[in-house]
Amino acid sequence: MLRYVLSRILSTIPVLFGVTIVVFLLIQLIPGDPAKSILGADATPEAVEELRNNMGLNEPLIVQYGAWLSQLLQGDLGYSYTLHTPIIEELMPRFVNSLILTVASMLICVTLGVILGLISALKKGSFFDKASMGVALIGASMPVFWIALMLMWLFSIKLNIFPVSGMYNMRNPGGFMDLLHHIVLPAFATATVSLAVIARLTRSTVIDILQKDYVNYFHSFGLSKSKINIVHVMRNSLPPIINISGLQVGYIMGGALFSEVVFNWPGIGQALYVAVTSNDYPTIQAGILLIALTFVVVNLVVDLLNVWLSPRLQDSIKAE
Amino acid sequence: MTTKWKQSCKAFLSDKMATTGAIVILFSLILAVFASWIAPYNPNVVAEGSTRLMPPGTEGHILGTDQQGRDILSRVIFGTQTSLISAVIPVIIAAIISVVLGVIAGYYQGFIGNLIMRTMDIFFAFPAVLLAIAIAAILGPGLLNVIIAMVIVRIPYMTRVVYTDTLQESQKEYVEAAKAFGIGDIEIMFKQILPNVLPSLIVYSTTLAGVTIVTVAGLSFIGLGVQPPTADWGRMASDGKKVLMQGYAFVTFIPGIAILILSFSFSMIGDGLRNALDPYERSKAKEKKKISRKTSQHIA
Amino acid sequence: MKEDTLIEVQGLQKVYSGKRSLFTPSKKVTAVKDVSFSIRKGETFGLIGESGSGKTTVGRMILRLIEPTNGSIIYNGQSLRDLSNKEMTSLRKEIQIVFQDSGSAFNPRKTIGAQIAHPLKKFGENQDPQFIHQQVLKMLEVVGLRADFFHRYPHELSGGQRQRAGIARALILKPKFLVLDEPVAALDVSVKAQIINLLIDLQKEFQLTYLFIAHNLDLVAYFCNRVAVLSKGEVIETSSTIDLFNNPKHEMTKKLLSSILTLEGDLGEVYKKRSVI
Amino acid sequence: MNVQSALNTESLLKVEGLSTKIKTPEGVLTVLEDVNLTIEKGEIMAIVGESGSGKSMMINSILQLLPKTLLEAYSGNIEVEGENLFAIGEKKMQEIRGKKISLVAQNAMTSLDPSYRVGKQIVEIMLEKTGLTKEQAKEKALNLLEQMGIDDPKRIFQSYPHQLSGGLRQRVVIAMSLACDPDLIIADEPTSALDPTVQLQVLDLFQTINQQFGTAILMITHDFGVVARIAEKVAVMYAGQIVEKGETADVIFNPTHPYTQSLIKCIPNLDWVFDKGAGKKPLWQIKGEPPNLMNLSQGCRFFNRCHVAKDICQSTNPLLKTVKPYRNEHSVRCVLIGGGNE
Repeated sequence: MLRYVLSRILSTIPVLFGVTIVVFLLIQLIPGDPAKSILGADATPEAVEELRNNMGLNEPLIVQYGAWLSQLLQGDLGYSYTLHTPIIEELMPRFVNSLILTVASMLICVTLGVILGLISALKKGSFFDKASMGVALIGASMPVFWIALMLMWLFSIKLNIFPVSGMYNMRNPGGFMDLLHHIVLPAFATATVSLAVIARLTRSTVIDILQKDYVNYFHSFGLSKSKINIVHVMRNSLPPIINISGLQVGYIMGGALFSEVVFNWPGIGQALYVAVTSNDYPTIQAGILLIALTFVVVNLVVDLLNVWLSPRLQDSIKAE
Repeated sequence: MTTKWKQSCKAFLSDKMATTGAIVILFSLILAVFASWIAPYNPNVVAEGSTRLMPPGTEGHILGTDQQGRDILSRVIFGTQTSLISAVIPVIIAAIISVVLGVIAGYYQGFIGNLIMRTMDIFFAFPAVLLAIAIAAILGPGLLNVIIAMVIVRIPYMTRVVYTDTLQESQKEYVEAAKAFGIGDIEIMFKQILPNVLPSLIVYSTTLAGVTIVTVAGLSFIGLGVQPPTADWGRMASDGKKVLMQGYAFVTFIPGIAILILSFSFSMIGDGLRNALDPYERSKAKEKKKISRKTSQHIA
Repeated sequence: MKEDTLIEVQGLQKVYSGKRSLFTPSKKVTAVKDVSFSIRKGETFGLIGESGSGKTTVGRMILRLIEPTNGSIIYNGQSLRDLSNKEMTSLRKEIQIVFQDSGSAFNPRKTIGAQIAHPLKKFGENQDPQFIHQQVLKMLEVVGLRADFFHRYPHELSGGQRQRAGIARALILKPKFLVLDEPVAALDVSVKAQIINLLIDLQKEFQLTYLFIAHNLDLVAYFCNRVAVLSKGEVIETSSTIDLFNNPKHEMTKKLLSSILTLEGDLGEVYKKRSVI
Repeated sequence: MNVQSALNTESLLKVEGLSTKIKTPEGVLTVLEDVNLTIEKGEIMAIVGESGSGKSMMINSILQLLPKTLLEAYSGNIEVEGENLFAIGEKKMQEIRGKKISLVAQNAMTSLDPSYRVGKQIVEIMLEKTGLTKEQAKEKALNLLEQMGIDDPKRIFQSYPHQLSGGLRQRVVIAMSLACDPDLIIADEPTSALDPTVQLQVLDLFQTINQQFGTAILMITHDFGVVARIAEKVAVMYAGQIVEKGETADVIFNPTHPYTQSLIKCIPNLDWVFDKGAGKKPLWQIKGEPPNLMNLSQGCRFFNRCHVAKDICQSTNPLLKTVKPYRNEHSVRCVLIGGGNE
């Protein structure tokens, strides 16, 4: 088993490698001369040439990549064009803040989504089922930034229940409760779409399992329905639900960008937004890379969890 | 084919939600094409006699005016153009590319299949919205660049759908029967297998079109995509943010609802199509679940 | 090679290489270890074995739907494995296969008629659409299907009808040799008999040679002239049906024989009684 | 018939005039019509039929497992030891399931939960249905597995379903069906997915269970070979009706209904391999296919495929009638037999 975990970890290396290539190539997409576009239209040719040399743009692509990668491996994400500070220093604290938001959103969408989907599946065809699936479909059709703005308008401006922005109270930064107070709206805004997706897929998974031969077979023994639902249906629905939830982490990390911007949450998404509006390409590059790396790790964990939950998968691994 | 097609049509039309969705899309298509005739005002210019932030229900401006005093209804009508274009075009282009990649990967498997699918895996490591933002940001603002970004971002998802279906179809005996007659690979792939793969791709594409509207709105929010003053729902909603603080929610609310309705309609059509395809398709969907451990329904 | 031999299989082997991981070398799975037999013109040759014995793989290898790892297949004096793809394609008219009906033997999106006509359109000499249509209708009649089945879709047919259509498709190019891969295993008893009778009639009418793949012996005993028993990828016994039943040599064959259930008890007992007499 | 059941006047299972209607998208479908059968304690009975004959619906009706969304209505009576199942209510019915009547699933692979060890699944049933403690249940499960002819019950107990071979899985499912000492087990084609050699072993196991535990068995199959091997009584079903029933030997060697006759003649005759003079006889075949239950016409349901059909068969609905002069009860649903309906 340990051997499998190790080999599974090692197997992410090609993916990680590919990720760095994609991220590196992103910069090559910049139309025209990046040095020129950084310095602006009225830069002297000498200045442009100097910057090109500094940026290593005159080297062959593969050399540029090698240099970039070796810097990367040393934890050097480069310098921000606009802030002129090492990007890693700017992004790391923000990364933690984003993780807090992501975890909070995941908690919301997984618990509510699974509960909603489960009840809908068990009461398939009922009013509750139709209503909640209708709402879920609507929930999945809204842009995150718009949900964030509407939540903000309703709960912060109109009802004044939750703060408009930030992570802590500016004047009187409190502890955990203060954070909780600030995180509710951005977390819900980020979670809505994933909640809808998880609810829908949980429902279809559970309906699927409910029709399995073994569920019917246990019913034929006159065992109690609720017990069968818990012991057999829920247990076997778990792996697909974990899969779906794992994939939603990616969506949440993407959506977090929008609620971070709307609610002024000092996370990595907000930094990305600033970078996009100011053409700060190295920061965009670094931000995307950081998030992709996190997502790769999440997928790895989800895969390992699945193996842990499935006796059959474990055996097929042992057999290999 | 005709009887089958009729049956599916009948099933689709008996689904009220799906039919409503189709009508909404048709309606918005008409709005988009005839926007200049239908819209009461020029969307980009402040009409004579209007003031800024007139509330919905004001005479002459049923949906009110925005922070600059432009008629919101006219802007919403013109906004259908960019929304439909940015929803449908990238999905169609991505679908065409994905069909080729997915069918080849699923049919040949082996080295070619691995190469294609492992490359796709790399793209799965990026949250789709973020990758789209990065690509669009680096290419620069503009509708064309958003479309390019969306095509790149959608290909891995659609390819995986085509791939799993093709993989499964190519193990079926009718494919072996064709091989036993010595029928060529190209013909088997695109004449025998493709018709069986296409329905689920069409369903998926329809749903993805709805998702793409939402994603593109997000790009507009960041300032990528269509540039002002062209009317664009995402941009309208995000520009309303400034006056939202002052309590004028409708400037943001109305275009958001437009996005919601259009995106929701695509999802409804997608759901309707899925159910309209015969039971054979549904049982196929079940099998597919067994094959691909990761559901491809991940939307982003 | 004897003169009346149509097909001869020598030392056929199929090894699948398993998945390789970083720490373990790839594991090889041998599906077919060593299979040799020869089939005479006009006979029905049975290939029987339990699940996992490799019988289906052998059938597929003869048609080169699966490429063998080792061994030779000689058809009418030609080594199939040495043929170019083009030569093989022209030979495919003579060698065809009927699948176990699982509902997937036909493309669900095309009519039965179109699918039977497909090989004719592709490889037939006469490309006149009218002629092709007539040929398909004739073939439908031969297998006992009404002409209106031409325009039906596979899912509109019952299992037995689909199997008839499958036979029609296999016969449309007038082959000489048919691989029958458990053609009746999925069918009901009453329909099973119809299909076997049809196959017997067709064999006489078109001078066909059959390789009949099955997992149980009762139909084989009725249908085949000679039988090879396959176990774990190897042929353990080959003989005429009569000899096999009266004088089984291998333990596995004996076991398979006694597993046939007849109305008078299992065949093992019936057989014992007979041998006492 | 054994002595015990002769003393007890009440039959273990008595099905009288049972009709089952289900809802389908195309309308209401009568999947079972006027089914009568009786199983005495300790008896082995077989139901023979092709796909679509209503065999599986028999099980669902007896155990009342049809979901409400599918079931239109039952009519007739099902009695278990004199108690009418349609009158006792769901709570008592739950008592009967598993404890009085249990099921041996057709496909053992899909009928065991892949996420739990098989031992745990057997114990789970015992814990809920009987008063056994966990230890007692475990011991009993191990015993059962051993009695199923499993050499290494401890290892099997600890295995997951996918780790077992088809034959072993089927034995586990049979052990499961015996978990609460039922009086009757219904086996739904328990051997059709198995290799022939394993099939024989499993059939023998059923016989052993019947002899050792006195459990009655209702065996559902499509294979007369299986019937001949283990059943004392047999009922032949066609298109939702019982067309012939009686003692196995009577039905097999003196089949009376044309359908039964045909089914038996369809089994390939192997005389030619043993008796060189015999020669191959052509295989008997039944023309056509079973009728669509959705649009049945009047008269005998086998009419279109029957080799002895007469005009009267098309117009008259045959009833199940006792035929003489058999020594045991033997009844047939055919107008042409036993004087007809005239």
